[in-house]
Amino acid sequence: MREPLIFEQSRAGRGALLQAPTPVPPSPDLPASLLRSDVPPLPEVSELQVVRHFTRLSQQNFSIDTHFYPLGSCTMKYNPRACNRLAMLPGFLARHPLEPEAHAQGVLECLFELQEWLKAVTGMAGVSLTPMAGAQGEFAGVAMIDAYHRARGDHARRQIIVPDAAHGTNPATATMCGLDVVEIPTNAEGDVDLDALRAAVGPATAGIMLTNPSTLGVFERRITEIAAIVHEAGGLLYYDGANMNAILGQVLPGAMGFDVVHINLHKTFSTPHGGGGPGAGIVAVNQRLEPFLPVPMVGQRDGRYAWLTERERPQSIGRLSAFMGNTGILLRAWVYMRLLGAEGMRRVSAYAVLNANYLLARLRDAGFTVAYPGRRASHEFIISLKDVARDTGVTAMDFAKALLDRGVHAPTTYFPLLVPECLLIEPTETEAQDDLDRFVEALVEIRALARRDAAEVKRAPRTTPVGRLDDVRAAKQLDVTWQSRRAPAA
Amino acid sequence: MREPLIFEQSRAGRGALLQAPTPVPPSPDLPASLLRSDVPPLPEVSELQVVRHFTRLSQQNFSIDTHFYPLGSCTMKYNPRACNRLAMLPGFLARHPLEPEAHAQGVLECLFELQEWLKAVTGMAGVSLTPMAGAQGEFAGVAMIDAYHRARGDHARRQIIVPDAAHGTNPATATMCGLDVVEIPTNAEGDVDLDALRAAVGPATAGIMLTNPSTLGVFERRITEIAAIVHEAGGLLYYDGANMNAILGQVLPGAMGFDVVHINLHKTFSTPHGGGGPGAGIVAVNQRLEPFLPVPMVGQRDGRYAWLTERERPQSIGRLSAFMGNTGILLRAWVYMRLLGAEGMRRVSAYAVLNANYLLARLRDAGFTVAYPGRRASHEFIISLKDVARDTGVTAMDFAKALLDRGVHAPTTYFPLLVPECLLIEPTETEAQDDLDRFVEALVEIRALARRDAAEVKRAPRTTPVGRLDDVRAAKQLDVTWQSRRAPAA
Amino acid sequence: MPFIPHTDREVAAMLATIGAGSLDELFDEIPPALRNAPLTGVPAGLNEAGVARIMQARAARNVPATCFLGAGAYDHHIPAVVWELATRGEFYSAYTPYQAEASQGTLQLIYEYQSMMAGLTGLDVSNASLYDGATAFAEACLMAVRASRRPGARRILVPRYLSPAYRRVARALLKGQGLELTDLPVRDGRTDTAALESVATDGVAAVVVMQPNFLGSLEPADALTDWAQARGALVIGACNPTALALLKPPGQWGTRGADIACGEGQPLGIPLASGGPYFGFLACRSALVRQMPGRIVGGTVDGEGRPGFTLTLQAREQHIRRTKATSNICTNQGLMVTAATIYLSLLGPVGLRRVAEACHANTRELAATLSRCPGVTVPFRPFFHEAVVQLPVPVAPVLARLAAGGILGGYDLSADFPELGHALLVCATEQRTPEEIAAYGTALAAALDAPAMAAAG
Amino acid sequence: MPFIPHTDREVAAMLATIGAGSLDELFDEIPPALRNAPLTGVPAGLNEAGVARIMQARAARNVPATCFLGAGAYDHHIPAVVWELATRGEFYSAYTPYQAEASQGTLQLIYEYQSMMAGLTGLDVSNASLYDGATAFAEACLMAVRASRRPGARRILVPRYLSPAYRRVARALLKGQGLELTDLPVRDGRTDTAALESVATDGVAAVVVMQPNFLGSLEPADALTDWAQARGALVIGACNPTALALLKPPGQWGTRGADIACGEGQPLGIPLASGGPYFGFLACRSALVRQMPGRIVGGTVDGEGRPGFTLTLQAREQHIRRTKATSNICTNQGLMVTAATIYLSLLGPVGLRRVAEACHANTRELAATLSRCPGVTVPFRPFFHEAVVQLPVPVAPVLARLAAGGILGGYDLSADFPELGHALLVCATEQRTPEEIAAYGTALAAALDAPAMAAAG
Ligand SMILES: Cc1ncc(COP(=O)(O)O)c(C=O)c1O
Ligand SMILES: Cc1ncc(COP(=O)(O)O)c(C=O)c1O
Repeated sequence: MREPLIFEQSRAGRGALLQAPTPVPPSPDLPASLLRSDVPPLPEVSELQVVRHFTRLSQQNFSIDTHFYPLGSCTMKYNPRACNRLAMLPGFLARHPLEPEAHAQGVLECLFELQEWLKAVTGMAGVSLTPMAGAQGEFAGVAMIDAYHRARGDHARRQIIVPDAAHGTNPATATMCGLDVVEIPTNAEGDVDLDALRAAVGPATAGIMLTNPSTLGVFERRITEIAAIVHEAGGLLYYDGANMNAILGQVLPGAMGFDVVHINLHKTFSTPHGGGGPGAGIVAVNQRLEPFLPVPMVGQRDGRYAWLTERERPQSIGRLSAFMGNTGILLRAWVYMRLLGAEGMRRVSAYAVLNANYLLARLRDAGFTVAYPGRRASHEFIISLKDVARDTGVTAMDFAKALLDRGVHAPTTYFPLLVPECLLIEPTETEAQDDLDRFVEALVEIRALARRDAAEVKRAPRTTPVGRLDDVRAAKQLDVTWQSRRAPAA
Repeated sequence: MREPLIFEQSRAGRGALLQAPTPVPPSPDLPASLLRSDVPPLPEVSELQVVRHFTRLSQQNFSIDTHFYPLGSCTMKYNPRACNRLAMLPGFLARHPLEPEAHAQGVLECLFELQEWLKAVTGMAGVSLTPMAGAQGEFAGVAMIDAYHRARGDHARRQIIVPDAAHGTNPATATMCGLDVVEIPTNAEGDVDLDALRAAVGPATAGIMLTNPSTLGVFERRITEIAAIVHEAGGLLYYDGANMNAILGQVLPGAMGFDVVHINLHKTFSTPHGGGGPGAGIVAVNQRLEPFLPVPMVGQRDGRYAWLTERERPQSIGRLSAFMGNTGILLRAWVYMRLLGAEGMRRVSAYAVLNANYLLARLRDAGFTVAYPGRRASHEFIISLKDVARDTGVTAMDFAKALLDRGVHAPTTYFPLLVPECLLIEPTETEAQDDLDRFVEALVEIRALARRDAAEVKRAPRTTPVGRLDDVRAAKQLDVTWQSRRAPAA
Repeated sequence: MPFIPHTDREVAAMLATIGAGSLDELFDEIPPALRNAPLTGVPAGLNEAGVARIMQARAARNVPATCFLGAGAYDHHIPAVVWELATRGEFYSAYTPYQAEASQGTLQLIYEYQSMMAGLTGLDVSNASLYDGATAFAEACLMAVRASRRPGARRILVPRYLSPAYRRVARALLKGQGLELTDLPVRDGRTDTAALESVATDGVAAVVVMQPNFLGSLEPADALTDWAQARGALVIGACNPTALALLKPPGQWGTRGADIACGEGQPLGIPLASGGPYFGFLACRSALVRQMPGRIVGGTVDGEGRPGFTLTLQAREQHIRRTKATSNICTNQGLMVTAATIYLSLLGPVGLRRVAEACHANTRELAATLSRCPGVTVPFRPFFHEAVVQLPVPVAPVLARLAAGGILGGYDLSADFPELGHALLVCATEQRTPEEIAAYGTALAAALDAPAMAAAG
Repeated sequence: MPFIPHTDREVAAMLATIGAGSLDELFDEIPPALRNAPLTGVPAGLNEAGVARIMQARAARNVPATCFLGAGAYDHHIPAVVWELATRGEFYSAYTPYQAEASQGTLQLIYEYQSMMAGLTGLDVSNASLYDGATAFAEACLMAVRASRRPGARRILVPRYLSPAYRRVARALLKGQGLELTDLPVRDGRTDTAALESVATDGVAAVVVMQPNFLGSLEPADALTDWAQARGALVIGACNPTALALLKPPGQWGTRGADIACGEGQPLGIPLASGGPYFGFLACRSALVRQMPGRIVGGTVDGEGRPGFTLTLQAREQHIRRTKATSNICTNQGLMVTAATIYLSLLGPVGLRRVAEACHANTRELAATLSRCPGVTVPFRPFFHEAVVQLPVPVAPVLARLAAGGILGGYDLSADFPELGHALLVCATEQRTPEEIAAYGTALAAALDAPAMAAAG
């Protein structure tokens, strides 16, 4: 049953007015010219209607709490409810961000400890927690690299090297920082092409953005050599830690030669993704970049925890958020890390990698084409459906939709862009063998159906609230507000 | 998709051990003869499996938060989330029931105020909050009536009069109290047959149990006469307040002549029903019965709130629960009453009655047979589908199941027992006109389908996780535990 | 209007459909003389923000103290998952699952609960809950009387150290049907098997074994069970559910096992919450299932053979059997059962056993700590997670001093069991830390050192 | 193992399938020299009960005080419904809705959110959120530069009383692309329209109007909009969303309305929570939609013509457009948008307006109360729900004294705006009671009476 828009349920004069304060007389202070004359088009509904509407809407989602969700590069693993519960204790929620430090010691202690733990986990010298997602962490990283060169008077370094397999946020970030992107290719085994890298570096090189394991799901084996090439050319290395779940507690980005790292806490550290966020993209750096970390950070002063701001850190690249980034997400990560401890963190990567390699082996044995067959999977891996697509016309996207009908969220499709008809599959460590086996069965079944009756696969999904949606129409006949439906914009 | 039993997901050695304390060495104090030697058959599952399992199970329920639920006699109205949120503040949850009174003043204040408000709402002199559901409130009421007669040395009064339309808990309660039930009939207009009542009362009469409006959905108009008859015979009147939503703030049970009342807080006062409970069945009495109220109650002593126990109330019928009944449910009712206030309570009944009469009018206009056509509906009313059943073979139960497919929970079916093929319909005040209209349309549509294709109606429900279940088999081939499936009991 | 969706326009239209002139007119069958409900003393409505402010203040009034108090309600860790899931609207705001097809979530959950409780107690079947442990105990007694093969048997033999709350509630609930409780002989804090010979068993329907008993002591359950069954009585085990992961369950007591088990479900993920809502559990052998009060869920199939769940054996219940029902219970404690089922799923057999073992270890540690205070003794062993502590002075003032210092020191036994002297019942669940236990020891020593305290101010 | 479901047996079977001898072997492509991660300083794992104990203690450390502090984050009532629903697992644990058919819940919700924000700001389209108000402001500036018809225009004119946080964040984010912020002239706590003539507008891509501005003062938005647009600049409105229910929205400013609106979403049901997560909103006229950063949800239909929702105009985004994307943003603040959409649905137009009016009335009351203290003045009016209060003495020690007495007295303006003297920014939302406001008055008087205080102790 279609859930009507909340606006369709609205009736003038209806409301949930228990949520509003008692009315006050109009203020003589406010001249009419400053006041709003129309009624903003918010819905007027009862509290029950609100509850029912959003409860029903929620039921239309796939989510970790309801489905296996092997979405590659996204690390969709269990979000412990304790993290949510404890971060939302009334004593945390009621705190104003600008309350005096003396009042905020409990929160500051958590943040300080989190900084320390993240140093250990990255093998770095300094951490700033403020970036609000991976992309902002990337921004901070590249801005620090830029600031570093400038601080040394080296103004020629305007290029960021990015492998072709990189996540879109990497090149987009370089642009935001005002730097130019130089793309280098990946070789047939999934590693960076070292000759191309050697050719690319030079006096204009500000740095390179890498993720390791890469978005191809394999570990960049010659990382030490890469680091040497870039460093020798005077550039710095930025580590996109979105794939940290593969190496947590096994190898330190610092040891690989990186100068700056961001980590998506909303991936590896299991804070929730909330249908699109919020996340936290903390940054960690080695000594070289330490002075440039974004503020605020948390330090200790006179035996108390204290904010470190522009005053204490004059070379900082500055502030990336109005207050201290996504504090509540940081608290969730604190809880998660404290629950796991060092041993638990090592287990995360060990079992994430076990699950990925198991799934890879089973799919390979079932006759699927693995993108990098000679390689170990990291925490994720790629299969290519180009043979099936060629033989039957059933594409990776068709497989994705058919999986939905089998109660599994689709893997990432068509990313990374270099593998045709690809599915990037990341099971994560929190899924049980049974669920992995069911996933294999589902893919095998869909393939069999594709060979038998391709059209039937293309009719998927059928069990979701709507069938396959017309994306082209969505972009062409833009319908992005309820108002526009009622009175189409001129 | 069927959700497997949690036991089917279990694997030996799996677990959510973050929830357990660290293991301790075996105690030398405990002799082996006292210890358990087998492993109890609890599931061994991961935390994610628990979350996913129970989240998925929850989605298989109809509920107020997802569906219109016009279940007569059950008052399924909106359960404000503020009630839940505030009753579950950590500061309330962490309190031991036996903590010293000095520590419990916040809770005691709420309970004391609730007692006072319930006196006002019932028109009674005393209130005890301890009964844990309607049936226990009934028990308390009848036990007090019994205690009253005994206290006066009147040991002959062993009969409780109950109208044939009464809820099953009424006669069952009389039995639990060791009293005998005398059933009296209802007349064609839905009122108690006064002649039968006159014939029934006498020196053996302990009292009468009535609900007004009755379970037939009509107000007992000659209630004052009934009270006089029973009182003159030396009996007392017990009011089953399950239908309080019809008269809240309009008429006081005390004014009608009742001596004792219970109220289902989980109906009228909107505390949730939780898939079967918990509830609260508070009792209110007039002066006559006041000494007999169950303990504990809350009083004031030396400017502080204090528990009143057997010590202060030696004539009490005693304790009905280990501590103070369902305290958390009482706090929810406190919040609800405080939000509504006196005016809000009057609105509850006014709009509950409006919705019922509107639905009645619309269904009557649509040609459905109303059980008591000459009467106003109270907060609920009955339609009889006996004509449709006779003409098409489609029964009230078939209608009930077909409604499920239309996104509406079924009304109460086959209760009260005296109206054939009946649906007892209670919309409550929190539903909007639109939803009532949709319900009418659904019934009309089902009736049309019944006339066209009765078999199709009988195939309902089809959109629920399972189709119509075999109740007979459930009772004959008893399968009440997972263990019994694996190794059927001898 | 709060919680009422009607607009003025809709009200007018609805009244027109009804043919009534006003809302008031809808009440015209109520005799006018009765239509007056002043609701004196009920305050005016207050918005949610205002009510929240009051409740937050009341919840915070007197911060809860460190809890060494048990006596029927226990301070266990409750995993965050439990209530995050149990309060999902689809569980929280559903009714009793009468429409099975629209209630498979609740029904399957109850089936799983029944399986878990049957497994924990070592019996065949469990119902879907009763109000609390005390009422479950009373219902177990009534059930035993109905099931007894002795016609007219109305006597129940109970341990002297039965929970006083169970005893009081049973008294109130059983009086009407003329049931009578008689105490068994005691020695050393538990039932004295040596003295059983002298106990009269005529008219006895059942013998109750409480394991652990109210003092926390472990009863000779095997011997008692065999003794009772040899005399034609049924055996009711009243149990702590946490202990069932560690101790021999009722279904395994003696040669044939107990017939019925009951108890308080609160330890299984239910917050202390000033005493409720909790839930009572009740399990029995399959032969007795038709005497069981309360709801029972059974597995069955739909028309296409798909498995599903439904309420079953409803012919025992009040809405069908009326005066002959096994109980008057209707609404039970469903949401608490939801929480307990989630709790048990999270803990599993290993986790629950660890909880039981940690409680026991902590209470041993506590007993050892407290008995180091001058004049303090711990008379009875073995115990599970509560122990009697005898003080050299009356208990009440000591408890008051401890409470003032932020410690709930335990339950004063002297009113219920004067024969035990200055006796205090203490409990240390898995939640108590070594530091808290040590602090209690220090505080008790100080509280007992009354003259010194008085001198100090 | 915590959160890991594998049994030993399963691990063995899985390794056998892989053909690996151990978990360690799965890392054999990592150069051995690198495989060493001591994680020094990371503590050992702790069970949930233990972690809960620590967090409860930290949450309780220093009970939050009565809040008269705003400065970009506001203490509003949050209905219980908001977070009970927003934290439902299906919202909480879902990813970005890339698979539209499996994400209709989130997608429809965002569509409703976009409709509400477009409606509130009086503009045509809204995105699905940015990180916070400050980053939304920076993105609005970048967007204006991209959309500007002036080639190479990289200057943004901003009010002097722009939020200092917005200014700092914009500086950090815009530096790389060479954008520059220039202050507009001020008078009486707001932009001075009379002095605009002298402002150079060459190379200006946009003019920012902050309504209310950081001091809480109301800006001459109509005049500024007309002035800017007459000079070929785009107009960016930086707004408080609560105020939008009461004040003229950006889309209605001046003759043609502002082009872009942005702001901090926190007031819409998001807890203060020490500063985040909050969310930034961004809306614009439809002509600019292709320059908009962030996700946008659009309506469409499926193969059978049934309406549904999907992410649209993704060609603007980093995963498609890479170096040419409108922003690098990917993860946004989805869950906060969920909460805000529920909040706005509950409040509705009437409720939100009442909140705005009550805030305004309370702040007027507060200003009146505080200005009764000797030497205290309130220089600027009209204001919305924050006001500048000038003290006769330096602000910091006064705030410290108030804080010690449980009052967060406001924001010390003297560092950011030294020209205002001993100036304090105060705020009284709808949550502040008359008693609290009066108590602040009393406390301020006492705090100002420093010598007396010192004498008293
Ligand atoms: C490899 C990689 N890098 C960067 C990002 C960007 O992180 P965020 O979405 O938190 O901005 C992602 C997330 O999708 C990613 O997978
Ligand atoms: C009329 C009537 N009386 C009594 C009861 C019993 O109340 P409870 O279920 O709370 O025991 C009910 C509830 O179903 C009822 O509808």
